[in-house]
Amino acid sequence: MPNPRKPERSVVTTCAYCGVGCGFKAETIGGRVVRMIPWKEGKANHGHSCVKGRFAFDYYDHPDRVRKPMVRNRIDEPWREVTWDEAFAHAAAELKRIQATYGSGSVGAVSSSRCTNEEIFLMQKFARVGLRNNNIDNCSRICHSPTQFGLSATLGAGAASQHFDSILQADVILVAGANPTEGHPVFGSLMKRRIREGARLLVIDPRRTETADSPHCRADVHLALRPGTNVAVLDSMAHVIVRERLYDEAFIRARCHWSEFEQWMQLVGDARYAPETVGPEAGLDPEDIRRAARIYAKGPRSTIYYGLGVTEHSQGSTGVMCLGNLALACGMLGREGVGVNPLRGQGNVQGGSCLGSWPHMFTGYRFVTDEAVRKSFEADWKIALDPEPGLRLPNMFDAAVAGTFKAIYIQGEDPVQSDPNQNHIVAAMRSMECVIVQDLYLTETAKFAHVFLPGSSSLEKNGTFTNAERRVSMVRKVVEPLAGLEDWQITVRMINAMGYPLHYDHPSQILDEVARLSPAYQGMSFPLIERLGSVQWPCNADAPEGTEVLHEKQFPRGRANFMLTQYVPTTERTDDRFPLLLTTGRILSQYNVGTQTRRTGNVAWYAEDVLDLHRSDAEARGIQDGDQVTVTSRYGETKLRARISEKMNPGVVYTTFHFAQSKANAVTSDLSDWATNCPEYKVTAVEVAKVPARTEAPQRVPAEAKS
Amino acid sequence: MWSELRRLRDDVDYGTPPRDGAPVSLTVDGVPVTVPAGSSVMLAATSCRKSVPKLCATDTLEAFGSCRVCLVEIEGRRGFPAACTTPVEAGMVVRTQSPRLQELRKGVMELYLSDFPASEVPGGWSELHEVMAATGVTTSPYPTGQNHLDAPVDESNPYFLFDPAKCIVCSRCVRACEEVQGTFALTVAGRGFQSKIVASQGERFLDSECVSCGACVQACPTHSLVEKSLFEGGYHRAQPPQA
Amino acid sequence: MSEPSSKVATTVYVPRDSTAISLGADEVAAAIAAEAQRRGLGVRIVRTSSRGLFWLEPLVEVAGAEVQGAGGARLGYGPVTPADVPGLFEAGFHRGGAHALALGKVEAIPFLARQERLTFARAGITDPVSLSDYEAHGGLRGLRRALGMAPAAVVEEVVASGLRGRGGAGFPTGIKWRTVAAAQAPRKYVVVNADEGDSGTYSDRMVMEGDPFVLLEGMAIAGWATGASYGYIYLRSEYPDAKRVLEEALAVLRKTGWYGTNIQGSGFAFDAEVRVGAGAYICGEETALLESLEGKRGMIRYKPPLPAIKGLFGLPTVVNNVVSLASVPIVLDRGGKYHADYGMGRSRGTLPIQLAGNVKRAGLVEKAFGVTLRTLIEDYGGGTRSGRPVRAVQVGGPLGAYFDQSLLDLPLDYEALAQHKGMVGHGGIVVFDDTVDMAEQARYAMEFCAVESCGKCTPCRIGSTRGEELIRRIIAGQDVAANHRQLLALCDVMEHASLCALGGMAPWPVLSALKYFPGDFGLPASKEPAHVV
Amino acid sequence: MSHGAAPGSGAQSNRPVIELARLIEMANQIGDFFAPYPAGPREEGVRNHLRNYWDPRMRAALLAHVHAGGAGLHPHVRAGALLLLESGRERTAYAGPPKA
Repeated sequence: MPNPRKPERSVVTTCAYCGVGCGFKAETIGGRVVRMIPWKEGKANHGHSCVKGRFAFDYYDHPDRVRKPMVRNRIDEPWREVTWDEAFAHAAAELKRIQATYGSGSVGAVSSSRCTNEEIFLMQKFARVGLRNNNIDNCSRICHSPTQFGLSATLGAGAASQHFDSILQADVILVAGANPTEGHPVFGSLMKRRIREGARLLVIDPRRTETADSPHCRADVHLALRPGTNVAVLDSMAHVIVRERLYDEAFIRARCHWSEFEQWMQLVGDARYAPETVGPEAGLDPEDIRRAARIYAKGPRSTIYYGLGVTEHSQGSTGVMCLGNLALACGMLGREGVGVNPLRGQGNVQGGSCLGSWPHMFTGYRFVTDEAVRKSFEADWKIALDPEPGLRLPNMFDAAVAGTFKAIYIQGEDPVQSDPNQNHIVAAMRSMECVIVQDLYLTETAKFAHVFLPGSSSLEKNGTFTNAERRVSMVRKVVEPLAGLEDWQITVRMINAMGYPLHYDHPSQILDEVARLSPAYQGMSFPLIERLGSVQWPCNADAPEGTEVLHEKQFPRGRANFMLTQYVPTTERTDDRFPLLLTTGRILSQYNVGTQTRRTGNVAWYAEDVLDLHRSDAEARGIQDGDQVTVTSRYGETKLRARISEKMNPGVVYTTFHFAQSKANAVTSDLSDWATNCPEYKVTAVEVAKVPARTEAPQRVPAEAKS
Repeated sequence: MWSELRRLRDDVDYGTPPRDGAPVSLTVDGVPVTVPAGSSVMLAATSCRKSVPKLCATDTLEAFGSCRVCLVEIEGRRGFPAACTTPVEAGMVVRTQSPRLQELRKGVMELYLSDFPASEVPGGWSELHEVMAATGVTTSPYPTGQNHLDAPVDESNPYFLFDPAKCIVCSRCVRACEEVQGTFALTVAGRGFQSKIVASQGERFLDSECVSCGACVQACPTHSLVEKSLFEGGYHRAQPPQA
Repeated sequence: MSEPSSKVATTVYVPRDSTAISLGADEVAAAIAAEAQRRGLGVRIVRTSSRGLFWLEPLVEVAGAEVQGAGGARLGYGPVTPADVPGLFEAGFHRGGAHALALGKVEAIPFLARQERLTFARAGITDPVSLSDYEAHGGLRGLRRALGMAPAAVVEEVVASGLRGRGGAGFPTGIKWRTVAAAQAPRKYVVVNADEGDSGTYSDRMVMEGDPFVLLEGMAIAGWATGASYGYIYLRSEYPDAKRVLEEALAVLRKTGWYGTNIQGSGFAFDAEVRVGAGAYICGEETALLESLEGKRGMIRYKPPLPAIKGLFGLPTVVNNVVSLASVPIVLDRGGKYHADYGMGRSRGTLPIQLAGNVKRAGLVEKAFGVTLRTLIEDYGGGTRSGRPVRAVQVGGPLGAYFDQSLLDLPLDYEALAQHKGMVGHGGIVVFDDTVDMAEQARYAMEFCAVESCGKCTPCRIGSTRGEELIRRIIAGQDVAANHRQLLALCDVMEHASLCALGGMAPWPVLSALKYFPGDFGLPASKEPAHVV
Repeated sequence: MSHGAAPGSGAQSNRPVIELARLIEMANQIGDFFAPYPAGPREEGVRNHLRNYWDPRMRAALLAHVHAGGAGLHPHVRAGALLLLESGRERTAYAGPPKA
């Protein structure tokens, strides 16, 4: 083997994949990125990496990349390449026509957590100053919107209370509905380091994930609960804590409202939530629930990390509130090694929710219905703003099917593959008159698009990401954008095309605008990030260099609140037609809908979505390992290869949604979280049957539009 | 509170993890330096720009003490202790350069080069090449004997390859997989001269428990574990399955 | 001539030591029992440990009222084969009758009489697993006294005894105990290094097979003195008999309350178990031993931290050799000073020397430090077995230097031998006669290091293989001068850069062979390699 | 301040913004959460959620259904929706849960 070539240039930037936000050095030879090596001064990863960030980067100049804007009038026509100006003019004209015909609320926009903070801010500005409505949403709607709602309701801030390193001070680590070693690998390694040092581990997850059981990382208590029973189990742990008086009275009296705690104590103290009642319901040994509760309460420093396994339920927000209540009851907030921390899925999910890309909120979690806040934005933007909350993404699709929502500008998202109840989404897409998609490739959603704006990858632009520990890090341009414009420039031109004159020389000015308008971001700026390497918000006069741990002295509203978290079973029920429960998730080597990772060497590990099921469920249906099976629910059907896995419990099956052709989301239900409409990906009643070898079962999904 | 992670610098390799202890003062080559208790002599030396050659030591991993190129002399202590595994003590007087130390380092490097492909010495830019330059040793005086020069290259992983011929069995990769990543996929198999790095039970990297996090490639001081993308044409785009 | 079938009060002792067994002791014992029954004689047969006079094994001894001329002592007959048994009965050996194999009073045999057997006082005398036999010969007195003393006082007694590590390192045992006693930790351990990998050594084996209680008593004393509550005996896999006897003895001690949760009501809890190694010489080094005991690869750990502070499972651990611990009970029983009065310079007490190789009288010689090599080889050993002149002697195992005749007057003392790059080691002396090829022995030394190297550090992992290759070329006469120069440079790097004593001392036998026997390498006699310290 | 159509203006098509059954299901889910709260805060919780999180057309469609009898809606959801009409309850910046 000859000596390797030496890279010529090295640029420090941030990984665009998961919510850990690792610092990397992108190295190039001849202007092409040849390797990404972890940055030792990256405060989230300290020189570590995972397969996606470290190696799966060459999707950025994959032949599939679209490099020219394209337009077409009907989705069954071929694409027509046009200039940027023609594309913007066409898009703006269509949007104005549709607003004039169907009303200003008939159009909307969706930002992406794979884009930078600046780009997300511009997308919500596009809706508010371009479309003059609040129909703006972001993809954390379908993953961590319950976090924003649930944590704001209890603790007052919808973000992680700790920084990642804080886990090195934890004595007890509770991981609920998350598999850090697969979904947030570099943080997973930090967690495993702490567990090897002796911290105790509690895991709440229907599957025996690698986090729950792998060499040198084994859960002291693994509550492998039936999907959908999170709130019941968490309330049952609370039941043990209040009945055995394991709560931290001093903390509650000092930092919360005692009267609220008493009401909460009454609710969870009820026999309804005793482990002996909830155990059988959730398929758990009551003694395990007791043990888990005692270990968590005893601490002395217990920390909670949770993921989509908590949020993606019809009681997602309630589940998050349960975690907030537990931490408040046991005083596990405001110091190192404790806290309640969402493991945010995508690179900039936290950015997505901080920067006002919500139908009901401006940047910094402030309501659009708040007169004073709206006035501050109107003064800065010199334009009147819609005072009413807009449509959420699921509402937009429902409205489209109802014929009252006709156009959408989607940046870096692929709802046709990632959103649940795929048939419904396809129907919604078909009924719109102008779908504008800004992405790197022709995605599933692009099959229904009329305007395609070729986007830029994170290697081709400047900006910032906010990771799952509120850390804002720099994204630096390593190579020129392949299509000629950086994503933020495209959205600025879209806003101009809608008639609102807007200009920025550099994304740093956009961040300055965010700082100007949001108290939590006041001190944030590119120069500060350059100096410190990265900054955790809130960053303002009180915390000029950012904040590592939230809630040390005060909660945002002064005191925290206990919410009454009554368990309401999901209406998704198994019956003899659909006896099994399907839950969905992610795998290490593929990322989200796989748009990027499917176009890299990662397919070596995981080339197709497979259905994991327990041996007994397989044998009952004559299914062998590797057989093709149909997965049918009340909402749709798809075909997958079966894999017999010891990770599963009887009655529960699991798959991922990384590959378009597996259409996993054709099966998931349209049930969603009561507060945020976050879809209930994690619980769908299904039946699994072997595909008869002779005849291929006809796909009952309507024929695909030609791309 | 967590110096071993937070006080890592990108432009310098202290050789052993920074510690949190109380300050300890000593001198290295006559230069006074103060470092936290629990730090190694190697870290102290690097902190006052008197860095010692190293191969099995790097500051993201606990010290191992196997390569023996970092030997130093310490007043009042017999023999030649390894800088990486010797904790600092107040008032220590360390010398990192002397004819005797040069001789011993040269002896160790000659042994390494007796089992390293001579064709890879010119043009290389790995840490091993840097130590070759520091010790002035680029050839082996030993007549050709047992070696690993024809060991098969493992190209199973789509992103990096493992060329055992250039492996000096310093175990940085094994320790990175253990301490940094926590997967425990790599180990040393065999004993003595037959010691070699293997994945899982002597399987190809791709078939082993390796999760391809790249920590071992990052830790390898000889480019034995190295990104395929750094080779001309050696790395061809992976064909995605039909979308 | 057969006696009336009356009860005869004679006891016949036959060793159960594995050396004796390998020479037919079991068959001899069976033959005696059968012959006695055929003759209607109710002799009592007791299987004992070996005296350590191996050229006389199987050594049968008789004692009892009817044994003429013994005056209560034991008369020995050996080496006995099953075929000799009828003749022995004919000669009335069970009453001390004369016979070609008769040796007279065993204690009077010069090889045995001139020794100072403290640690091996009971060798060949007691039944290894009889606690009453052990107590009748001074056993458990040390532990009883220790349990009555404050732990710190017990430590100081051992310090006063001047006892040093008998495994090979020679580190003062008392100092090591002091460090462990001072360490604060939830648990502490006693680990016995019973790997005994040195060629030509068997003193550990004789203790474990012949007098297990003295080792277990020593471990309990160490536990009491340092605050350790559990012990592990890391036994080499090639000693299955020792494992059986040790586990039998452990069972006896647990049953009689000398091991367990409340030893003799003193409130002190101590127990132990045997763990078997896997055939790696390197696991005789204390840190590799601990790695192996923890289920990991036997690889050297760097120091500091010392095992006394961070040893087994990261907890404070006393790591001592079998003979070191077996010498503790007598120190507690008779006092540190009694032990220290033996020996010379800083080598206090006695050392069980093991004669092996081409020697006429192979066996265990427990002598106070200071006895010369020549006395051991010629007076005790009786020169070479082949009858040819002694040409070379390796002291201290495979990493010990080879001495020629000029150095045989050196006294057996840690410092004296170290002067000549020799070492006491575990007390093994291997004798070679004039047919030995010292160049081949030097090559073998490097090969041994290459085979047993743990593979961690470069000088030993690669150096040992290069060393063997260089010597092979020198022997074959290829570029002898150049390869010799490179060999000396290699020995220098191995000696001063290696991580442990295996790589560090493998050059000693090579350099000593080069120095004292240059001719064997085809090198001029006057070559004076400057390696003397 | 005259860039393009004024906010919220443009012809309002008369069709319901979202299918009524879906609105009822979502409203009842909100009601289920506030059910354990005592009367008063329970209704106020529903009202605040609708006010701050629902598009005005969705609120209007729900109110229209309430006025038409509100079939299928939990009683406290109907009561909560009606509170929307009392502008006095206007606490726009209200983000927290109902006070116990």
